[in-house]
Amino acid sequence: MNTNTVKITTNHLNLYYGTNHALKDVSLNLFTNKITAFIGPSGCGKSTYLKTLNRMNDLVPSVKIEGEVLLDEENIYDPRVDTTLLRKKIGMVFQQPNPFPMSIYDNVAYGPRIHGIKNKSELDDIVERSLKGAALWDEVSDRLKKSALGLSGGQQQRLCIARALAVEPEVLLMDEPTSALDPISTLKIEDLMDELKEKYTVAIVTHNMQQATRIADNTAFFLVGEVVEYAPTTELFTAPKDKRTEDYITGRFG
Amino acid sequence: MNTNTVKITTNHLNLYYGTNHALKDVSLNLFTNKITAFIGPSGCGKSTYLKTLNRMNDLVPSVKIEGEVLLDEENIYDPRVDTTLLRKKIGMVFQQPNPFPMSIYDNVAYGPRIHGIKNKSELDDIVERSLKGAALWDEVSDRLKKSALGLSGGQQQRLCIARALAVEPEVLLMDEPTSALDPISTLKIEDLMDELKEKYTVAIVTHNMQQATRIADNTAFFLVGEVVEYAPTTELFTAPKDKRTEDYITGRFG
Amino acid sequence: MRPKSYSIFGGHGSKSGVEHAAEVIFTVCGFFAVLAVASITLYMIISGTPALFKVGILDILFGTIWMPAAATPSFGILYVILTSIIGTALAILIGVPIGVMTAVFLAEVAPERLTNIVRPAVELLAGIPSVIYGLLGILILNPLMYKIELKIFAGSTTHQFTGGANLISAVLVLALMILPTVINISESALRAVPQHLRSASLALGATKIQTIFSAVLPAAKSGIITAIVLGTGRAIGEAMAISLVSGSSVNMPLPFNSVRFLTTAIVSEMSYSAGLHKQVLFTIGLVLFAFIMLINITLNNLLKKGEESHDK
Amino acid sequence: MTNDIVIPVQKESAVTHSIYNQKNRISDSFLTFLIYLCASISIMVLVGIMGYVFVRGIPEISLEFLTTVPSTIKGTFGIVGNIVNTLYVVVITLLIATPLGVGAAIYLNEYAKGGKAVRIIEFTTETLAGIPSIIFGLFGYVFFGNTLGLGYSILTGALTLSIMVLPLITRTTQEALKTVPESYRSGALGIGATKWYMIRTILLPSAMPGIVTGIILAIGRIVGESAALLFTAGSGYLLPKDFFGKIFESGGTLTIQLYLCMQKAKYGQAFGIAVVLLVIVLAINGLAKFLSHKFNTEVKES
Amino acid sequence: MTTRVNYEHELSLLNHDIKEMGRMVETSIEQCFVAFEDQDFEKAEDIIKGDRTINDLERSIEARCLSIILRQQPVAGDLRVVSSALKVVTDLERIGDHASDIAELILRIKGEHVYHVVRHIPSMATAAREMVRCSIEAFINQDLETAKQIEKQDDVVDELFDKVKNDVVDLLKHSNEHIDQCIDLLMVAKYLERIGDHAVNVCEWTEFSKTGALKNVRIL
Amino acid sequence: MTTRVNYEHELSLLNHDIKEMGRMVETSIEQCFVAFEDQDFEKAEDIIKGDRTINDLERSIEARCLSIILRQQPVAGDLRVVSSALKVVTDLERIGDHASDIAELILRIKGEHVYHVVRHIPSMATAAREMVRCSIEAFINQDLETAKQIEKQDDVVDELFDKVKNDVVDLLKHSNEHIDQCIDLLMVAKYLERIGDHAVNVCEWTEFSKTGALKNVRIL
Amino acid sequence: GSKNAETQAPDTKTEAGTTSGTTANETTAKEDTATNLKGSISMVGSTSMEKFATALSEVFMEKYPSVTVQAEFVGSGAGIEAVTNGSADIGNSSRNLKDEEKAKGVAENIVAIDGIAVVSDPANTVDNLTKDQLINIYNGTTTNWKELGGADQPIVVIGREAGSGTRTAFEELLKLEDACKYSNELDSTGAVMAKAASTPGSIGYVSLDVLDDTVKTMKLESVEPTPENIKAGSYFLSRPFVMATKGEISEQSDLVKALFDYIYSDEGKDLVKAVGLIPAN
Ligand SMILES: Nc1ncnc2c1ncn2[C@@H]1O[C@H](COP(=O)(O)OP(=O)(O)OP(=O)(O)O)[C@@H](O)[C@H]1O
Ligand SMILES: Nc1ncnc2c1ncn2[C@@H]1O[C@H](COP(=O)(O)OP(=O)(O)OP(=O)(O)O)[C@@H](O)[C@H]1O
Ligand SMILES: [Mg+2]
Ligand SMILES: [Mg+2]
Ligand SMILES: O=P([O-])([O-])[O-]
Repeated sequence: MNTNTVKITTNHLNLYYGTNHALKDVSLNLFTNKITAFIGPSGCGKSTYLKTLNRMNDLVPSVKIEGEVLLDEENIYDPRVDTTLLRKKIGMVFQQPNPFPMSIYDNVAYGPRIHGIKNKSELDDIVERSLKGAALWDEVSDRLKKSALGLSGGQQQRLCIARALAVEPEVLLMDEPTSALDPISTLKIEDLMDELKEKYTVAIVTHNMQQATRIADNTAFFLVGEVVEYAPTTELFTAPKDKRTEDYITGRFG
Repeated sequence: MNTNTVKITTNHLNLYYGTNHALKDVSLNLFTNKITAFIGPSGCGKSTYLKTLNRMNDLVPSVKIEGEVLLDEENIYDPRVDTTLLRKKIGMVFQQPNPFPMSIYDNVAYGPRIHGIKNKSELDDIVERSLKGAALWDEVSDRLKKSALGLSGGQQQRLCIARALAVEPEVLLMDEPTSALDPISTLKIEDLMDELKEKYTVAIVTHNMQQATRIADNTAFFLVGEVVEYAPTTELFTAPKDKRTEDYITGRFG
Repeated sequence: MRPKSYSIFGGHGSKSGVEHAAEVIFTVCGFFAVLAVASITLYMIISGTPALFKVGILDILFGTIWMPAAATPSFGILYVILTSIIGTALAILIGVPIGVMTAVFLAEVAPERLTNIVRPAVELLAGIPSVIYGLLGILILNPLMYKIELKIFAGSTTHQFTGGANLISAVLVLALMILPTVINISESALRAVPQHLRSASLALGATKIQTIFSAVLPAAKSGIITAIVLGTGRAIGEAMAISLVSGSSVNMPLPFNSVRFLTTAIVSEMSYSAGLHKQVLFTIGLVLFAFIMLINITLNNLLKKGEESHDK
Repeated sequence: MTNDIVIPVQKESAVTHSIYNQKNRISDSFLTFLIYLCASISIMVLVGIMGYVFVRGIPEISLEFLTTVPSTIKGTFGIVGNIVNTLYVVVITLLIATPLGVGAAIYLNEYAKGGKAVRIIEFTTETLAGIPSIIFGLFGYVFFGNTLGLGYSILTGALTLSIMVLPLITRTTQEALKTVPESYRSGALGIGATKWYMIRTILLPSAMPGIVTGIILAIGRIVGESAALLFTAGSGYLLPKDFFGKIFESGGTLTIQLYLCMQKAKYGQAFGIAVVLLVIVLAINGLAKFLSHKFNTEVKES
Repeated sequence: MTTRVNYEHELSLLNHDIKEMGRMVETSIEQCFVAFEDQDFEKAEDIIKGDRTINDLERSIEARCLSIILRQQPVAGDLRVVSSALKVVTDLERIGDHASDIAELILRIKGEHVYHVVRHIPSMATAAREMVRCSIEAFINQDLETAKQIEKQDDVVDELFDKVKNDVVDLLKHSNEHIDQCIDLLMVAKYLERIGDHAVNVCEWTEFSKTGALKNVRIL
Repeated sequence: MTTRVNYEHELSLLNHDIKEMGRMVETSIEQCFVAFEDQDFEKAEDIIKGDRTINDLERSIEARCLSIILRQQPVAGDLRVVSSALKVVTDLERIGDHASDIAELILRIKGEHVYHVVRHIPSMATAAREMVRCSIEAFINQDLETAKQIEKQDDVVDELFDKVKNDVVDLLKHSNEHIDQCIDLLMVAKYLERIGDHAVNVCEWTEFSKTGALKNVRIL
Repeated sequence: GSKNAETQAPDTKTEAGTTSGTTANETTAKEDTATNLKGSISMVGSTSMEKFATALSEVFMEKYPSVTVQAEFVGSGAGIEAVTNGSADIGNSSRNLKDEEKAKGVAENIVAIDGIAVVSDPANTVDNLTKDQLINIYNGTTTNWKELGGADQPIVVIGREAGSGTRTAFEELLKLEDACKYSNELDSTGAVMAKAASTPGSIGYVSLDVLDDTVKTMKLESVEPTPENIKAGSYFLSRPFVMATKGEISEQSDLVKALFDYIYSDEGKDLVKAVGLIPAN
């Protein structure tokens, strides 16, 4: 396992959507400054797992969660937890680039403003820093006041990453962040993720196995709600221990 | 060049959308029973080129076309050409699976009905044959009267292929036919295309270069409306002659 | 090469007769709306302009005295115009915030079960004839207003008592009447805001309320503006409901004055008028028409601009 | 979830920014209050209106009320004539406006090649939608009533209303056509269908829910209309003696009769009619829901 | 379960080609000594010609491997199979080369009987041929056990080489007559020893193909 | 122009490693003869130890190549570079082996002066070393011209080997004293000849890396 | 119009306003035509005449089942215009025709006399007004009932809209043209009734025939507005009900002629009385 210190631990996590047992006894560690990839066939619970990490699943009415998720050793499902703070610490980027229909600047400043930063020059600073962090500054610095919807798909996705960075998270969750993008934009985002892991702990769901091999330090393979195998990426993709993993990654499994 | 007899020839084709010169002096041959792939960055004119082959571009108001396109040595832009007959000969499958909101059966029978086939048992025959040709018969034979929209993405795409086959085309044009599909369905369709080329001449636009290497006999690389290079696929992907081709296929070019 | 089964050269090589007929028929249908608007405009101008010149543009538009049937008639409609503007504006000012907030409630806050009960009710109310609102205005609002009027103006000698038929009543009826429209359209605009924007906002650590006001409402802006446009249209164009509750006297649009709107001016006198009086009523129609066009065009432009700035 | 794990309290200070720190935001509470306030105002008012109308209206409704026409001599009152008139107006209006509106939508969406023509048509359609009904009333009165000499008649009213509901049908149909994925068109044309065949077999069936919605909205508008009808269709309340002849005679719809009752201060009768109207609108809404649901499931299941 | 018809087909073709190449190499070695013993110089010439086919097959297997890598992006087991095939053919080709080299030498030694003096060459030849056969089989079947045994067998071949060398030294000590032939024989022995080494390499690639590790060092 | 920072970085590391391996191999050969001439047996031991490092480097380059194939799906030039690297390291490693073999023999021949009798070994050593150096350089720089020349140079080495063999035969004819040493020397020459062959292979891979063809046969 | 008069009705010599009796000749003619007359008559106009007009059409249609009488109540002005431009057969007007209207060839057929009643809300304690008091109320001089001996309550002055026959007659009779200060200008008789009934302190004027006990009817100069008093001339607010035709009655279609015949018959006069009006002449 490509380890470091543990950032997030899930212990015996079970999740039910009504009667649908969507996550089955998932125990995993995410490591600081590593990229962890989640792969698996459609509907196997990858997104669900990702969402349990910043409690976005709270919004689903029928959901029931058992087990614990520790962030820096604090249980995020403790009733005392302020989900606002939690989500500030654990940012999320989605499959479809989803910038708000506002200017580029306002998109990035959205988070900081929510968290009470009003000062103009401070905001300017954050916006610039975040856009640079998302490798987008050079492309948009001269049109910060233009609508974010005018950006290309790849730029929009990087904007969403910048927006997540602006609240200074510690963990970045990404649910298939490049599946809506063309190959060139995808490569750009992959390069970016590699840079991001210097500062953040990154978890990414991807359908593109090559992508997992390219960027992830560790990879977990999910199958109908279970973690079949969790190993350093190279190991998982070269010498998987489980037959099902091998079948899946070699495309022999549907 | 992986050749055979020439099925479609384009000679010095130029196409303008208003003042936008979208295809620049494109001269290519498509060969019978071969798969020809078109690759190139977004907006380079791949789809436009494909659409000139069955005159789907006629529907765009501002379009102007120069040069000739020969199908079996007949110029398809001749004023005497019946586009209905032309499109019967040159079928098309699109990026997004687009089954009509009718039953599976009606979807496949749509084309034959247009072309005047009313006889029930004849239609039954065609539907079965086409669905088999698209490797879908086994999966849907017991629910032909169910809505086509209930099928999975991959099945829908194969249905669209069956629908195209039902009019007994000679050429099959496919515009990014797997870009909306998951990896498993994609592999199925690729296998299918390999079978199809036994009977049809196939042209495919794809963003996925691995896909081109997997299935195409010849590949053409487009750049801003021009054909930069047209060569047997393996050659193009291993020893491209043009620096721009190499930059593009190695992902060094955006 | 396999033998050529058939050539692509068709017998005719051009479209069939049915194709042509279909195209022609649809084109004619398409231009029917143009024809209708053109003829309405034409009729309004033909019927409305003569009086404008006979009486004098300034005298009509800026005159304050409306005595169309007098021996020396006077056709000033300034108060009527002002009433329409102020009345509509007030109705919008009251109705829109309440309506939008209600829409927010229904789309974002309310439990689904409550929404499922309330939304059909709102839809129903959007569909009921406006005269019913007028009916309620007369029966409930006017007596109430009169009580207030009596209190406020007790002992006043200058105030003409209206029996509650005043600007406020009209404004309230209008505000109430546009409520369902505003709620309906705003709600669907809010529902049309893609879920992922909410997720995005929540994932940045925004609370639900912050999400609604900082992300969802701005994203639904154009829909809400449409709601306002349609609401404004309905308010300014409404005639029957308020003709009975506003008192229908031509007066300065002060809260407790009995007032006449552009629409009510036409409705109430059209039947009885003759000659120049009638022509002036058409002029009022023309003014109303111009108003509507102006509002439509400016709001449309505003909307389009907003959209464009997002598109590119 | 398992909360049996006791998290030591001192940890909160140990970790720089602990996530255990729930707090309430005042602005949030205020805005929540505002939302609830506005919602309760409108819900109460709206529910109040309906309740009031029903409470006052239902006692008015009787067999006589529903099956007779008013008689001054007998001093009785009934609305059957108005119901029949309403039907006449609705049917005739739809017969005129639906083909025109749907045709216009098809032209705009499928034939028009962009550019000025479309912009003009769309602009005029929007304008038409924004014109207040009183203006339609004036226009119908002058043009159909006087210029064409149709006088106060159901036909005048229906023609006027046809223009009025035209944008509604055009727009909803157009929206429905727009939502028909482009891929259906290219799919059909791509296998050699002609345009008209494609419209007939793919577009119209797919757009049917939208068209039906448009028609139902139009019915709602017609049923509720008063200003545009007062000067055009008139206020006749007699039952037709001659099926086609009635078209040229005046006929007041329910809403017109309601307005007239209001004017005459016959509030009881007015509320009775209001209840009937509410029921009709309710039925129309229900029908719309049912049909669009049916179409939707049909499209999905078929 | 998807089939990936094409992919499976290409993989099986690859397997088949390697088997074929192995078979050819093995035959070459065998024929070498048959030719020598029977003094069948035509057969020796055939072997030399056969090496060209083996070389061609090497190229075609390499081409197939690269094509699979290019087209199919193999991972896990598939990637190991393909990449070990890419490497193993070098060894097989080299074995083929050595067989051909031996054949050439045999042509030179033709008619001479020194061979009978150097006693250990036949057993060395048999051992080497056996190693090749087994190693290819082990590779195809990913049979680690066999592979391990073969590695041990190499020591036997090495020992035999030393013996041959001693034989030759002895021979030279006693006569100056057959110096050329002796040296050639020594070379034959050297080639056989190298063939053994290459067979060991094949076994190493078997380990890699199965486990992703070479001599217990993880490579993939 | 996208950078694909990571990918470029990995490719450059690969290049660097190959260069390094080439340098080490070259040094090995050079040191062999320095050790021999200076009779510096420690140096010879070092060379034998150094071979282990070279072997390790081979493994690490192979691992890097496979990792690039696995992660980056190289095509065109990149794929050729990676796959030729995968192949070329085998030759480099073998050259290293041979150098180490030579060093071992040198340890055995230690103190003897037969070496001076066999006149052509030094020039052979120089030629072989030069071939290795140039071929690696050509490979790194994808310099087809140089590669072609080296292939010609191999003939020189082969000729020299024949001369060495004749020298040895002559020597043996004249005395029975130094049979062992002679045979060892012959082996040294054989190794040098093989080193030349491997250098030629490196050149062939240079051709492939540049053009995708091996001896004008298109492989990729 | 009366398009479907199939048979030529026998000539009637009756002139509008000249004959009041029914001749034997006419009776037979009517019986004759009763079975044959077919078609429709359209009348448009005064809202004050609604009660009379609907009653008339009801009775007439009962008598001639194949005839339809349609009546629109949109106001006197619109009625006169409709008859002028031919879109109606009869224009109802609750005032005398103006000279310029007559000049366009419209004949003024007075069918009944109506009184204008002044009404107030039922709770009003004032029940009698003098002509001057009435004038002062309407020109805005008097604004509170207490000045007239009633409760301390502001007067809500309700009137009709400009162009109304009732308003024209009322203002003419009181010489109040252009001098009224209305706080409500409502567009129908019924609306005035309703408003007056529901607004404390209101005052309004309506046609005599619509009076009921939802409102308080004012005596003017201590005279009650009854048909008798109007006939006697002691109640000063009265005006004619006119059914205008384009051209004289003799020029009209048989249907219209039959209608006027009926109005001027005894039966018709009884009807006029029954709806609370005074037969013309
Ligand atoms: N909001 C929800 N309510 C009910 N069931 C849900 C919900 N979201 C997901 N599920 C179910 O939970 C299971 C896991 O879903 P999840 O979205 O996590 O899969 P996934 O691995 O992300 O798939 P994909 O690759 O298609 O995104 C599925 O069976 C799905 O149907
Ligand atoms: N209907 C159209 N009208 C005007 N311009 C068009 C139209 N369709 C395409 N274009 C323009 O023609 C050029 C080529 O477009 P085309 O769709 O053929 O690109 P493509 O290679 O298929 O790209 P993609 O990979 O994004 O599908 C682009 O510049 C595009 O903007
Ligand atoms: Mg998912
Ligand atoms: Mg395209
Ligand atoms: O309706 P009027 O009788 O007042 O004209």
